[in-house]
Amino acid sequence: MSKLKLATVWLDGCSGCHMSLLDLDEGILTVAQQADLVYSPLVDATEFPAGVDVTLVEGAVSSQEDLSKLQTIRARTRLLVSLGDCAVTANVPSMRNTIPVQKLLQFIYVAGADVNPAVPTQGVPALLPQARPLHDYVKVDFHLPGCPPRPDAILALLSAVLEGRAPKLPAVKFG
Amino acid sequence: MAQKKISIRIDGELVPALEGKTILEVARGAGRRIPSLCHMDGLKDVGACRLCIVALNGGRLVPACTTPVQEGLAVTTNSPEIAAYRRMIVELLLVERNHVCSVCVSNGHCELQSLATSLGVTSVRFRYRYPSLPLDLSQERFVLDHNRCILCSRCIRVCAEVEGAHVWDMMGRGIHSRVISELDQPWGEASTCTNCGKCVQACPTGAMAEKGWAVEEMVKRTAQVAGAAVRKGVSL
Amino acid sequence: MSRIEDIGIFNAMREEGLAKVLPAMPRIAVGMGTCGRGNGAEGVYQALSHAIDRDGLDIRLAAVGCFGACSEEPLVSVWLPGQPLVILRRVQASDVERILNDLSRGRITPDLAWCKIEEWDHITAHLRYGQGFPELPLWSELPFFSGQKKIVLRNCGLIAPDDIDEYIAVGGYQALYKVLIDGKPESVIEQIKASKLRGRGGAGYATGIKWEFLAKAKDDRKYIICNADEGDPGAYMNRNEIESDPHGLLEGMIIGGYVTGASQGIVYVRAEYPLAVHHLARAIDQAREYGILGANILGRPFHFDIEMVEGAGAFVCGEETALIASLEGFSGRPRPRPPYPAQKGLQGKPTNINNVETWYNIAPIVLKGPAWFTEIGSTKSAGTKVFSLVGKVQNTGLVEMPLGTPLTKFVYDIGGGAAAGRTVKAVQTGGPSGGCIPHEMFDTAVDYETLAQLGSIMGSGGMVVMDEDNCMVDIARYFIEFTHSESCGKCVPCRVGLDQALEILNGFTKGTGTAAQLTLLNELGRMIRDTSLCGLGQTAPNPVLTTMRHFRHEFDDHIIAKRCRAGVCHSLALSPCENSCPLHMNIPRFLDLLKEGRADDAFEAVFLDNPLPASTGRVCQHPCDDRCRRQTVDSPVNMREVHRFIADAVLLTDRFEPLAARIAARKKAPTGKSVAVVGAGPAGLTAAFYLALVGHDVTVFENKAEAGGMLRYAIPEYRLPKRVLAQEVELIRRLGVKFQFGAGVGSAITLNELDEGFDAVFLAIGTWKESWVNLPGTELKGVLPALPFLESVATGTNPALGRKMTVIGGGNAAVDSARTAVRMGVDATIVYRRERKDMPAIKEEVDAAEQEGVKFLFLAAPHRIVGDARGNVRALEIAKTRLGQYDSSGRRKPVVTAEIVRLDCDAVVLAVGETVDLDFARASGLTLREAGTFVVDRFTLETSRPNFFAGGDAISGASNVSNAMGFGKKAARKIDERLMGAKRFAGLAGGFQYSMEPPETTSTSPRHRSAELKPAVRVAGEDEVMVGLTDAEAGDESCRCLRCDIRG
Amino acid sequence: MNHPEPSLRNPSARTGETAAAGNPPDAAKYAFINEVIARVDGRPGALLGILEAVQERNPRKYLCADELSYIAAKTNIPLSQIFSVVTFYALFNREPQGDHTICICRGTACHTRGSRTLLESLRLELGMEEAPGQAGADKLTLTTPDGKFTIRTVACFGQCALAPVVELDHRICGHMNERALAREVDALGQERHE
Repeated sequence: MSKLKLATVWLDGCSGCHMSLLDLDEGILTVAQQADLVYSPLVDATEFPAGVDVTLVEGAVSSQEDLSKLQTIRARTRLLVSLGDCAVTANVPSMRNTIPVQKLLQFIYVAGADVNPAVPTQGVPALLPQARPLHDYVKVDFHLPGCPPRPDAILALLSAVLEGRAPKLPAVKFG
Repeated sequence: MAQKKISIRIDGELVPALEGKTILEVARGAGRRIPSLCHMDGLKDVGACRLCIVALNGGRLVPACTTPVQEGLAVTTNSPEIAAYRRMIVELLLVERNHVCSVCVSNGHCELQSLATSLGVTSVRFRYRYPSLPLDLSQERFVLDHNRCILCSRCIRVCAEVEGAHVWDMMGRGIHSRVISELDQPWGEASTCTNCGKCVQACPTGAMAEKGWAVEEMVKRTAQVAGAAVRKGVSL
Repeated sequence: MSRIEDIGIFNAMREEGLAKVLPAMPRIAVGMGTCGRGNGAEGVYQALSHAIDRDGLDIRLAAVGCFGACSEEPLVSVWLPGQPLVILRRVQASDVERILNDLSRGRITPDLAWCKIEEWDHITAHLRYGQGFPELPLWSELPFFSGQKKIVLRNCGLIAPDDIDEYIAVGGYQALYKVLIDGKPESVIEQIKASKLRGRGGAGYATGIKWEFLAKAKDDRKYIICNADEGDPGAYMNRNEIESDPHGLLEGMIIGGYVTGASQGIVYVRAEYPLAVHHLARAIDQAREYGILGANILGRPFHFDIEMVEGAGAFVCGEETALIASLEGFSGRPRPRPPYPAQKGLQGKPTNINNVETWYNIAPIVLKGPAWFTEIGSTKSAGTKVFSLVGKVQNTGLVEMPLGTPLTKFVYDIGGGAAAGRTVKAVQTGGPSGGCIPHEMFDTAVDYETLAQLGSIMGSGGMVVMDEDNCMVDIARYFIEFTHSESCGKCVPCRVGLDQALEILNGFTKGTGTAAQLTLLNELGRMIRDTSLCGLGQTAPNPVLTTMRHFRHEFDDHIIAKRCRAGVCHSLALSPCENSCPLHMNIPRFLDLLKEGRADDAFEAVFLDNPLPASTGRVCQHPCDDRCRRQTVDSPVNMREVHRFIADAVLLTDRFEPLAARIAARKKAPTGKSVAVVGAGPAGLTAAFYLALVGHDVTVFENKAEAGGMLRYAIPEYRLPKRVLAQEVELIRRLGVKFQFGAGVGSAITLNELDEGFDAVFLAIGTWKESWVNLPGTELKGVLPALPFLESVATGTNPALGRKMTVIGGGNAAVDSARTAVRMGVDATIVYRRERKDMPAIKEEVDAAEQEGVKFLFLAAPHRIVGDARGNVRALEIAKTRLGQYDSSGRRKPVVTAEIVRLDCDAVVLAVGETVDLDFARASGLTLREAGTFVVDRFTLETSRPNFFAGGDAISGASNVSNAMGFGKKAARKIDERLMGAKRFAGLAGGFQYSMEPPETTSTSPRHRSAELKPAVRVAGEDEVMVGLTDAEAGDESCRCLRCDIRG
Repeated sequence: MNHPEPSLRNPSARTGETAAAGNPPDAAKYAFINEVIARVDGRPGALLGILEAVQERNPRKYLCADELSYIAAKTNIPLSQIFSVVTFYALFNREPQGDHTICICRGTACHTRGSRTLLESLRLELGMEEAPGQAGADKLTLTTPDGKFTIRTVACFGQCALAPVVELDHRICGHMNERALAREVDALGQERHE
C-alpha cells in the first residue's frame, strides 16, 4: 500500500522540537519506511500539499501568517499534532501576552533601537493580540508536550499514528 | 485522650487506623497513593486544591486531607470520574496563571508539574488567561513570582503556624486573590519577616525561590520544614 | 418602663399595648418599610402628621412595616373603631387631605381603598377589628393574597416595629414566657423536631436535630447565630421580616438560647440593610429595658443576651463556616467540615446557625404545637415559606405560601401572569444556587424535594419570573458572573472553574461558542458541583446545568445559528429591531437612506431584505415595535409604515420599471440548478425570489389561479389592495421565476416527479383547511368557514349572507370576515370565548372593526346553530363562559356555564383556526407532527426526505405573513448552501454606503400614524382604510431612529 | 483579642504612630480608634466593627495605611490579616470615594429589567472607560477623576419590587430608566458638596 504523507511545520517556535525530531536517530528509518516527508522546513517543498495524512506542528500561533498557515494545514491534513510546549501551551512566546502589541513594538523597535528606530511593517506579518496554542484556533488530534518533547515520545506517537492505532505515550512532562 | 483503634477499607483492603486521623494520613500510612498539593505534613489542612478527593462508600466525594476516618468507612481513592476531575483541576491551575515550565526555576522539581505528568494531562482544554502579575525581588535572599503561584496557602500557614510571624496572608477575593506580605508591601520591607525562608521551602512551585538558581536548579527542602512543623506539634 | 418580672406586669403591659394597636380613636398606619419609602411613603407620613397636628385631630398615627404587596405601595391602613381595618394603596402625599376629611365623616376614600381586614390571626393572638364596608373585598379574596398563610409575616405591616408594647399586645413573648415557666427545654426540642421544621436559609436541614446537637454539646460557652446575610440577589424576605417585626426574631432566638443552653446570641446582618439594622438595634435595647434580654429574663434564673454584627458585603458569608470566620476577624473563607459548627464553631465553641425566617417559626410552633404546623405544607416539607415574587410579573411582592404550592399559583393566580402581550417563559427559584424551571413544568410543587429533583433548590425563596424578552443563556451567564465575583477564591474548582465557565458563557453570548465548549461546560459544571469545598461552589453550577437541560434549544440557537431570539445578546444582532424581525431586515439602514433622501437606494435595500415590502407594510404584526428602544424615550419608530411608504413610492408609480430593472440586474450568474417551490403564498414567493436572485432556475406550482396565497385570497381588499400585491409578484417574476397556476401538486404533478425534475423542492403549502368545530348545526345552509368566505369575496363571487351574521373566533380571519361583511351591509357580531385582551388578532384591526360597527360578544362559546325547516341558519346559541385556571399559553381557560344566549342571524362564519391540508401531508410520506405540519430540522428546514425542504405555516401551523416569509428566506439560504456547497447569501443585500455616525439630533416628535378613512366612508366601499404616511411624515419618522446598530 | 491560632505574639509589631505619607499623626483620629477598640474588642465581629466605624468617620469614606497599622498594633492582629479583611469585603475602600455615590443594583430582578444597560449608560455619561481587567465584571467601584462621583454596584439591595433600583447617596430610587438616572445624576452634580 502506498506510503502515508507526513508533514512538519514550525510556526512561532525555536525549531528545538524539529531538532528533537532529528534526535530519533535510527528511529527515523522505521518512520521513513511508513511515510514520505512531503512538506517540512527540512525539505524544500514550497506549497503545503493537499491530502497529507499526519502533520506535526511546532510553535505557537503568534502572527497573522501563523494563523492562516495553520488554517490551511488543518484543511489539508487528516491528523494534526501539536508538537512541543509552544504549540500545546504557547509556552515562551506567550510571555509577551500581557503587553499590548503596539507598546511592545514601540519599546523594542523604537525606544530600544539605536539605528533607524521604526516599527517594521514591510514583509513582516502583523502580530496577533496574543500568542496562543494551536487548539485555540483549530481542532488538534494529538498533543505532545515537552520543551523539547522527548524523541522516544515523538517516535511512540508517530509510529502509532502511522499504523492507525491509539498512541500509548510514555510519561511526558511540560517544560 | 487515647485514640481508639479502628479499621477502614481503602480500595477494598482493610487498613488499621487511629480515630481522628484523616483519610489522607491513614492511606499514605498504608502506602496508598492519593495526590495532594495544598497539604503539607505538619501544617493545618485547609482543603483548598481538592486534588485529594476520594469517594466515600462509592458515593459522595470528600477531600481526604480534611475528612477524619470513622469505623467501617469504605474509601475509593481512584475511579474514572475522580481521575477526570483531578485532571480538570490541574488544567484549571495551569490556565489560571503563567506556568511557563520550560523557563521556570523549579522546572523538573515542581509538584504541580509532576502531578500533571502522573495524571496524564498533555494539554489544557480551557482558554489560558495570561494574567499580568507582579514579580517581587525586593528580598535580598528570596524572590516571589506571582505568575507561578497556585494560591495553595502553604507559605501563609507555615509562616503563621511554625514561624509565628504571620507575614503572609491572602488579599482580595475569587480569581483576584493574591498572596501579600503585611499591607501589600514589598517583601523586603516586611518588618515582621524573620528571613527564615520556611515559606520558600514550603512552596510547591517556582513562585517562591532562593535567588541565585537558574532554570531547573531550585530544589526545595520541603521535608525538613515539614519535619520541624510536625515536631512543633502544631497540627494536632 | 418597668421590667417584666411576673405575669401580672406582663398582662398589664399587654393591655397597654392593645390600647395602641386598637386605640379608642381612629388609627392610621403608614407602611414604612424600605420599599415603601422608596415609593414615597415618607412624604405621606410627614403630610399626615403635619395635617393631624395642624388641625389637632384625634387620630393615632403609626409607622408600621410592610404588608408585602410591593407593587401596590405606598400602603396606608386606616382603622375606625368598630369598623374593619381598610388598606389603601398607592397613596400619595397629595391624597392626605382627602383621606382625612373622608375619615372625619366616618368614610374611607373609595378610589384608594383596596381591601379590608375584619379579623386577623397573629397566631400568638387573635385580633378583631370590626365588620362593615360590604363593597370592599376581604384581603384574602384579592388574587395577590389568595391562598397565602401568614405565619412568619404574621405581624408585618400591622404593628409598629419600633414599639415593643405593640408586639406584646399581639401575643408577643407569650411563647417565651410559657417555655420559661414550663422549664422543660428537651420537650421544646422534641416539639420542634416533631413539627418537621427545616432550615429556611436554603439547605433545608432539620432544625430540631440541629438544636439537639447543640443542646447535647458540653462546653463553658455556646453560641446561637441568626444568619441575616441574605446575599441572594432577588430575595428580600429577611429584610422585611426584621424591619417589620424585629421582636419576632428576638423571641425565637431567646427560646432557642434557653433550650440549647447557649450563652450568647448573635445576629449577623447585611450592611446593605440600614433600616433593618436600626429597628433591630432599637428592639434589642427595648427588650433589655423590659427584662426580656440580659440577666434573669422575665424574672427567671436564665441569662441570655443578643448582639448584632453588621456584615461588610460578601455573599459567601451566608455560608455558616465563612460567617463564623468573619465574626472571628478573618476574611469570610469557608472552612472544611467536619468539624461541624455544632461541635466546634465560633471561637472553637459549639455554635448553631439558623436563617432569619427559621427563628420566626419557633414561637408559633411552641404556642400551637407541632401537629398544627405539620398540617400546613406537604408531607416532607411542613409549614410555610416566604417567597419574593419579582421579575416580569404584574403583582410583585412577598408571598408566604404553604410548602407544596404549585408554581402556576405563584406566577398566575398571585402574580397575575406576565405584563400585557408577553408570555411567561420560566421562573428562577433559589437565587444563584437555584435553577430555572421552564413554563411546561409550572405544575411543579414548590418544596425542598421536588425542586431538588429538577436540579434547582428552594434556597432563600427568591422567585424571579422571566418572559420571552429574557435570554436564558444570558441568565445563566448572569448567575455565573455573580457567583464568580462572590467566590472567596480558596478552592480551585470554584475560583478558577467559575472563571472558565464565565469565559465560555461570555463566548456563547458573543456568538463565538462551539458545540465542544457546550459539552466541556457541562462536564466543568458537574466537576465544580461535585468537588467544591462549600455550598457556594457546590450550587453555583445549578443555574447553568438546569438552563442547559431545560433550554438546550436556546443554547443551540446561540452556538449554531448565532441568534438570540430574546434580543438580549447584542453582539448576535445588528440591532434589537432587526433581531425581532422574522426577515431580519436591516431597518436602521433603510431609515437612514430615506433620511438622506435616497429613495431609490432605500427601495432597493428594502426589497432585497423583504420581497413583499408593501404587503407586509400593511398587514405585518410588527414585532419590531416591541423591541424598539425609542419607546424608552416616547414611543417606538413606525418602521412598518415607513417601509410601506418606501415601497409604494416605487411600486405604484412610474419608477417601477427602472427599479425592477435595477433589482433584476442584481441576479447572479445562472447556476444550472433548478428548484421547485410548491405554493405561491408569502413563504413560497420569498423563497422563489431569493433562489432566483442567486441564479437558480425556479418554478412555482400553485393550485389557485393567482399568486399570493393568504395575501391574495384571505386578506380583504381594504387592508391590502390586490394591485399592490400584483406589482410585487410582477417584480419577482422579472427575476425569471416561472409560475404554473392551477397546478395542484399531488393531483396535477406528484412529489416523485418533482424529485426527478428538480434538484431541490420547497413545500410552502400553507394552512388552508378550516379546523372544524364539532357543533350541532354546522351542516345548515348559511354556515361557512372563514377562508372560503373571504376567498369568494376576493374572487368577486359574494355569497348571500342575509341581514345579520355572527363570526365565531378571535383571530385575524374572524376580524377580516366581520369587517368584510359590514362592507356588504351585513350586521356582524364576533363571538369569542375569552376576553378582548386575549384575542390573537392584531390590536389595531380589532379597534378598526369596532369603529366600523362590528359588535363583539366576549366570554361566549358556541353552543348550537339553530336552523329552520328548510335547513337555513336562523340563530346561533352561545354559552356564556367564565375564566378558570391558566393554561399553558398563559391565558385563563374559559369554562362553559349553563347560561345560554340566542343570537338571531342568517349566517355563521367559523374562524376558529386553520390547519394543513391533511390529505396532501399524509400522502407526501413525510414525517408529520400530529397537527399535520411537517417535521423539519430546526437549522436547515429539511424534511424527512432528502432535498425536500418545508417552511411557512406548513411547519409552524397557522401563523402570520412575516413569520412565513422568514422561513421562506431561511429555506432559500439553506437550499442554496446545499446545492452550491458554499454560504453565498452574506453580501446579497449589501453594497449600500450609508451614514454610520450617531445622529446628533433625533426628531422629538412622537410616533407618526397613518391617516385612516372615516368609518362611514370605509363601510361604503372597498377602499384601503390606512391611507399611509405622507412624504413629510415618513421623512420625519425616519429621523426618530436612535441608530442602535451603531456601537462605540 | 484572642484568635484561635496559637501563634506567637508579633515579635516586633510596630506601633501605629509612624507618619503615613503626607498625613501627620492625627491625635483625634487615634483617640477615636482607641475608643472604638475599647468598645468592641474581644467581642464577635470586633474587627469588622472597628474597620466599619473608622471608615465611616473618614469624610472620604476610605481606610488609609496608617489607620490600618495603628489598628494592627492596638489589637495585636497581624498586618497581613487586616489587609486580607479590608480587601475581601466589598464595603471597605482603600481609595478616597467621590462626593456622591451612585450604586446600581445588579440583583436578578434588576438584571432582568435592564440594570446592565443602566450601568453602561451611566459609565458612558460620566466618561469612565472600561477599567482594564474588569471586562464585563459587574463587581466594580469607579471614581471619576474629578472625585465628584463614584459608581458602585451591589449584588442586591433587597428592593426587587422597585427593580431596576439605583441608590443615590443613601436615597433609594426605584423603576429607573436611562433618562430618569441621567436627571438624578445631573441634580446631584448641581448640589454643592457640603
